[in-house]
Amino acid sequence: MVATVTPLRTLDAPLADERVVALYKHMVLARALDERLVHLQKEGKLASHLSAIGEEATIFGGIAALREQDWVFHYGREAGGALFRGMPLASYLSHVFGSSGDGGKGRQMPGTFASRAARFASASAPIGTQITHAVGFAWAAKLKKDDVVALSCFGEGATSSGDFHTGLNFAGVFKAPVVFLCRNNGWAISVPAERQTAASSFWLKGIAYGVPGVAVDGNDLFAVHKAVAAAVQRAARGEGATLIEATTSRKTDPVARVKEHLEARHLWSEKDDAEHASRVRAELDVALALAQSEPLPPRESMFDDVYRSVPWHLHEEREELQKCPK
Amino acid sequence: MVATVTPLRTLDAPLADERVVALYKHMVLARALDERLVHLQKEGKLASHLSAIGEEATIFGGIAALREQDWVFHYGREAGGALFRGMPLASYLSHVFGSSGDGGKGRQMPGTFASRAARFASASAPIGTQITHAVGFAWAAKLKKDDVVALSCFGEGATSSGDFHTGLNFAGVFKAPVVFLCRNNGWAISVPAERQTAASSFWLKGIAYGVPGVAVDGNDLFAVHKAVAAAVQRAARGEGATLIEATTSRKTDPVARVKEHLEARHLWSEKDDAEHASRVRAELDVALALAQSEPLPPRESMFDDVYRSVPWHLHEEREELQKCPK
Amino acid sequence: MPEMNMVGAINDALRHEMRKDPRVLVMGEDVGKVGGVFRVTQGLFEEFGEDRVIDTPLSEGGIIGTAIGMALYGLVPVPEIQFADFIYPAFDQIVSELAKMRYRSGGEYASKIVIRSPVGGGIRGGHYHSQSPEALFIHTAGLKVVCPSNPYDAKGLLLASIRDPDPVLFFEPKRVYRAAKGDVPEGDYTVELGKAAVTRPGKHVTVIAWGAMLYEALAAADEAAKQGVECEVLDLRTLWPVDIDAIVASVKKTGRVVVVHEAPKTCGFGAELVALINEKAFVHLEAPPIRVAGFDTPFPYSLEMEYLPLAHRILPAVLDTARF
Amino acid sequence: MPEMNMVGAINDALRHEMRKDPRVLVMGEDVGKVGGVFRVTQGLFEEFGEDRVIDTPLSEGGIIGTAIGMALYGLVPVPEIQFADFIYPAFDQIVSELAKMRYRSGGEYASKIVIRSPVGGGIRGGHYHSQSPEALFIHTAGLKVVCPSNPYDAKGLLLASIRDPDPVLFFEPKRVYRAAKGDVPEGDYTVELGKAAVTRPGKHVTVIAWGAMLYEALAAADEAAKQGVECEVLDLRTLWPVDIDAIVASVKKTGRVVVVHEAPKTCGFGAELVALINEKAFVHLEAPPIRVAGFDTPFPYSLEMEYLPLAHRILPAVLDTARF
Ligand SMILES: Cc1ncc(C[n+]2csc(CCOP(=O)(O)OP(=O)(O)O)c2C)c(N)n1
Ligand SMILES: Cc1ncc(C[n+]2csc(CCOP(=O)(O)OP(=O)(O)O)c2C)c(N)n1
Ligand SMILES: [Mg+2]
Ligand SMILES: [Mg+2]
Repeated sequence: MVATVTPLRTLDAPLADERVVALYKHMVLARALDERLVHLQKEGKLASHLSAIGEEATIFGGIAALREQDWVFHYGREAGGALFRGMPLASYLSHVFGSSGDGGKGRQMPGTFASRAARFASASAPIGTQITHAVGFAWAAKLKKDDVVALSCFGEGATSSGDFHTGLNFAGVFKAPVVFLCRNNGWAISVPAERQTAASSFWLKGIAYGVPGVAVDGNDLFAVHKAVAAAVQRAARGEGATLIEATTSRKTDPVARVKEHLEARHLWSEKDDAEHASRVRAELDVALALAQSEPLPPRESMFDDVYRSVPWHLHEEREELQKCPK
Repeated sequence: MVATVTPLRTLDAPLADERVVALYKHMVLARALDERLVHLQKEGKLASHLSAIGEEATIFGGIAALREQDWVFHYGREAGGALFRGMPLASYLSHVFGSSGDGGKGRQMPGTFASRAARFASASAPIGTQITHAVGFAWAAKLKKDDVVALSCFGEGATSSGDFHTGLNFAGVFKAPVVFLCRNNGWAISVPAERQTAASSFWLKGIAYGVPGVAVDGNDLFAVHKAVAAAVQRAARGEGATLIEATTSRKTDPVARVKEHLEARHLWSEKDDAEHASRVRAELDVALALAQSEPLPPRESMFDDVYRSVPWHLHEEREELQKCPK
Repeated sequence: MPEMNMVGAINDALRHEMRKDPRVLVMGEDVGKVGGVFRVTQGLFEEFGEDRVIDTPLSEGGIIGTAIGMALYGLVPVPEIQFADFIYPAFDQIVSELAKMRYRSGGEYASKIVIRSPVGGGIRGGHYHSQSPEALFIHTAGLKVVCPSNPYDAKGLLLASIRDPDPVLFFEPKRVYRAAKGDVPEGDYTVELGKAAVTRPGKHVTVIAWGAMLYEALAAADEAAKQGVECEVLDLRTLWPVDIDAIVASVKKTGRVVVVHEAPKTCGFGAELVALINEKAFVHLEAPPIRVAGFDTPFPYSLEMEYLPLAHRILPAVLDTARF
Repeated sequence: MPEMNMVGAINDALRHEMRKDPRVLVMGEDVGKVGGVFRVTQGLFEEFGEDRVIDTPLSEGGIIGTAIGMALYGLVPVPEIQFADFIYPAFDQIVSELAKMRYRSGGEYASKIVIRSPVGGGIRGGHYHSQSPEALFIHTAGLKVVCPSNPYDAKGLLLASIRDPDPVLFFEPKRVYRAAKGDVPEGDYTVELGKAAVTRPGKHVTVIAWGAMLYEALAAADEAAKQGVECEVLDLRTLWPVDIDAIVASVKKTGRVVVVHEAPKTCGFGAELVALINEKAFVHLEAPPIRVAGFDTPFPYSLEMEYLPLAHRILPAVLDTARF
C-alpha cells in the first residue's frame, strides 16, 4: 500500500469538451441556485440552506467521474451534482421548501434529500453516518458481483467521526469498491481543520486502513475528476477503496476557472455566458415561484412510512390528530 | 511526524538488576495466578477469567516503565501489573470472586477491577472505552500542569473501535501526555488481526493522528520497557502521545525469557526459582482459600453508589427487596 | 418434530432462510468459523461460505452501518451483536439511520435488517453481559422489537422478522438459550409479529412477561394458584408494536395486572404497558397495575439473583394485586 | 435584578461557576471563539482562555469520553453537545461509562460531568435538530436529568447541577432559548435538584410538563379555565429523580392527570409518570392519566407544529380528563 499524490493541476484530463460544457452549465446553475437560496434564507423564507458556493469543482469533478451505475452517498451540499445526474430541479426545490412535491414528503431539513433518479442515497444531518452506508452498499455490490462503485462524500470535519474510522476500516478489510471524497474546506462551522487532526493532511489517514490516499486541488474540476475517475476504475477492477482529499480555497473561483478554460479553448464565449445566465435565471424564477406556492404535505401523511404499513398505535395517533382543530 | 521502529531486542535496557528480579518474581506470580484461575474457571468455580498467559512481557514491560505518579487505564488482563504497583493480592482475589472484600463490591465481572492504590482506573467490559478516558485524564493533568502520564492498554481488536480513533485523534490534537500500548496477540476471540485492519501493522495507525508509532517484540520485557519508557519521557517533556504496538507470540515464553536473562547474568538460579515457585504456591493457596470463603456483599448494598446518596426510588426498591424472602 | 433448544431453533431458522433467500446473510464478531460465542451461527460458515457468514472487525457501529448500506443495495443482513450490552456503539446508526430511513426518504428507500442479540441476566455476566435494552428501541419510532421465550417461537418469529419489511431488533434471552427446549417443526413456518400468546389462562391477575422472565412468571403463577389466585400469563413475544388487543382482553377479564421485566424499572417497557392499560382499560382496573422489574441500578455481578425479578419477587406482587 | 433570556442565564451560570471554581471547564464543538451555535458560551473563551473553553474535534464520543477522563482526574467538565440529536455517538460513553463509574468501582471513582444540550422542536430543524431524548437517560441508572423552563431556574439548576456529585444531563429547551425571559439574580443561588414547581395552582386537573411545553400547558390551562376547568400545572424542572411528592400531592387533590412531552409517546417519560401515579395514588384517580406527547414518528420538518403537543392538543385532553 502506497499513498500517492497526484499533480495538483491536470489540464489534459480525459473529459470530452461537450461534457465540460455541460458540467460548466450545471456549475453555473448550482451557483445561481445557491445564491438564490442563501438570499431566501436571509429573508427568513427558508429555514436553512447548506450552500456549496466555492466547492463546485470538487462536487462536480467527483460526480462527473462516476458511471451511470454508480451511486452517491452525500451529506447535504451536493444538490448540484444530483441535478446533473438527473434529479429534477422541481423535486429538489420541493424538498427545499418541504412541500407536498418533495419525494421525502417534507420530513427533513433542506439539503438532506434523497433521489433514486440520480442514484443519490438518503442523506441525514448527523455528520459521518453515510460513510459506513456507502461502504456497505459497495460491499454488497461486490458480493453480488455487480460492477457498481459508491462515492462517499464528506467534509474534513467528518474525519473525526467514528463512522469515518469504521467506514475506512471495513472498506480496507473487505476491499469494498468505494471512493471516499473528503472535501477539506478548512472549517467545520467555526472549528479549523487543524483542530480536527494533528496529522499534516487528511489523505494520509488512509494509511491507517490500507487504503491509498490522494491529495488534489479541490478548486480544480479536472484534477478532482481525474483523481476520482482513477479511484472509480481502481474500485471497479476489484482493488478496493481510495481516500481522496480535495482541498478547496477561497482564493480562486472554481466556476470561473472552468469558464476560463472553456473560453481559452474557444468552447464558450461571454455571449454564451450571458445567455446561459439569463436562461438559468428564468428557469429559477419559475421553479422557485412554483415550489414556494406548493402546499405543505397533508398532516395525515405524518404517520406514513414509519413502517411499511401503519400499525395500530399510529392509526390511533392519526385519528387523534384528525380530531384536533387545524 | 515520523514513525519509528525500535530494534526488536534490547538487552541493554536501563532496568536495574534488582528491578528485573522483582519484575520476574511478579511475572511468575501472575502466571501462577492465571493458571489457578483458569483451572477454577474450568471447574465452574469462577464465572470467567481474562488470562494474560503469554502476554506478561508486554504487561510488565509497560508497567515497569511508569513512574509512581503515572496512571494505568487497563481493560482486564493487567492484574499482574496492578499487583506489582501495589494492589493487594487479597483485594484482587476478592474482586475475582465478587465477594464482600472487593473494592468494587462484587459488581463487575472478574478482570474489570479498579485500584486507586495501584493507580489503576476502573475497567469495564466494552472494548475500547478506556482509551478516551486515558486521553482525557492525561490531558487534564497537562491542563493542571502536573507531571503525570497515562498508560492506555488495549488489544489489537480495540483498534477497530470508535474510541481508539477518537482517543488517538484527541491525543494528537491536544498533545495529551498519554502512551497507547496496543497488545497485538493476533486474535480478538476468534477473529484474526488481518480481519481488524488491511494496514500492514497497527503501529502505523498513529500516522493518521500525528502520533508517532513504534513496533516492539511484545514477548521481550526489555524491548517493551524501553519503548514505553521513551514514550513516557516524551509525553512528560510535553511532546505528546505515542502509539506502541507490542506483538506477542506463542513461540517463546516471555517469562522464561526473563529467567534465562537473569540466569545468564547469575542473578537467579534454579534453586531461587524453585523456592520462589513454592512461596507463590503457598501464598496463592492461602489467598485463594480466604477469598473463596468470603461472603458475598450484603444484598442491601446493591443500592449504594448508583448516586452518591440514595434517592427516594432506590430507598423504596431497597425496602421492596428487604421484604422479599432470601 | 425434533426437539431443540433456543440456540438450535435460531440456527435452524437462519439456515432455512439462507437456503431459501440468497439475499440473507449473517455478519458480526465471531459469527464465522467459531459459530458465535453462544454457537448460534454454528455450521453456517461451512455451508454458506465467507461471503454470507462474515466475521467483521470489532466495531458494532461498523456492523450496523455497513449492514444498512447492504440493505439499501437489496441484501437482507442479519447482523449479530455479541451481547446487547455492546449495542451502544451502534446506537447512532440504529436510531438515527436505520429507524428513520424509510420515513425520511418518504418511502423511497428502506433499510431492512434484523439485528440479533442475546439479552438478559442470570449467566454471571455482570454489568456488561446482562442488560435488556428493549425500552430504548421501543421508544424509537420505526423499529420493531421481538423477544421469544421458547424454541418454537424463536424460529417462527425469526423467520417472520427476516421477511417483515421493517427493521427488527430480535432479542434472544440468553439465560434460556439452552434451558428452554421444545418441539420445533422442520422447514417453513412463521409466528406472526405483533401477536402475544396466552401461555397460561387464568381469571384473577394478568401477568405480562416475555423472554426468560416468562418462566419466572409461570413459576410464580403455580405458587399463586396454590393460594387460590389464578394468573393469566401473557407472553408478549413481539414487544413492539405490542398486541394491545390481547392485553386489553385479559385485563378486562382480571382487572389486575403485574408486568415483569429484567430491565430497570424506571422508564422500562413496563411503564408503557401500564400507561397503555390506563388509556385502554381504566374502568376495568380493580387494582393499580404494578411492575416487578430489574432495580434501578447497573446490573450487578454477585447479586444478580437478587437483582432479577424472579418468581420469589413476582409472587408477592401477584398476591398483593389479587388482594388489593 | 437584570432581565435575561435563557441563553443569558445559562451563560451567566457558566461564567459565575468558572470564576468561582477553577476545576470547571467548557468543551464541545464551536463553544470557543464563536460562543456556540446558540451563543450560550459567548464571551467565555475571551475571559477564560482556550484551556477552559475548548473547541474539540467533531466527535461527540470523544467529547464525552475525554470529559469522563478529565473528571477522573478531578476537573469538572461541562461539555456541550451541539444538539441533543447528536448525543448518540456518545451514547456508549454515557450509558456504559459515565453512568456506571461510581457503581462499578464501589465508590472508589466517580466521574462528575454536566452534559449541556439543547432539546426540542419548533425551530424548523426536522429529524435531527428537534429531538428530546430524556427517556433514554432516565432509563439509565446513575444519571440525573434536568430541564429548566425559564431563565431563573436555568441558572439556579445549572449551578446546582455543576455542584451536584453525580453526572447530570442538562437539557435546554431551545425553542424558548430567547423567548423565555425573566428576572435573574446576579451572583450565587441554586435551585435544588429534585424539586418541581407548581407554576399554576388549580383543583380539577393536574398537568405535568417541563421545558418549552410548560408554556403550552399554561396556555391550555388558561383556555380550560374559561370553560370552568382549573388546572394545576407542575413544572418538573428535574426529570430524574423526579419530585414524586409534588406529583402525588397534586394528584391527591385533583384525581386527574395529563402529562405533556415532546418526545414520542411510546416509552417516553410520560409512561413512567403514569405508572408511578398508578403505584402511588391509584385510589385517588378519578380518570385515567393521559399523555399528550410527540407522535410515534421521527420528528418531521414541515409538519412540526402538527407534531408537537401544543396547547390546541393539550386542551381537549384536559377537558376530556376533567369530564371523564
Ligand atoms: C454528529 C454531528 N455533530 C454535530 C453536528 C453539527 N454540525 C453540522 S455541520 C458541522 C460541521 C461539518 O464540517 P465538515 O464535516 O468539515 O463539513 P462542511 O460543513 O465544512 O462541508 C457540524 C459540527 C452534526 N450535524 N452532526
Ligand atoms: C464493544 C464490545 N464488543 C464486543 C465485545 C466482546 N469481546 C470481548 S473480548 C473481545 C475481543 C478483544 O480482542 P482484543 O482487543 O484483541 O483483546 P484480547 O482479548 O486479544 O486481549 C470481544 C469481541 C466487547 N467486550 N465489547
Ligand atoms: Mg469543512
Ligand atoms: Mg487480541
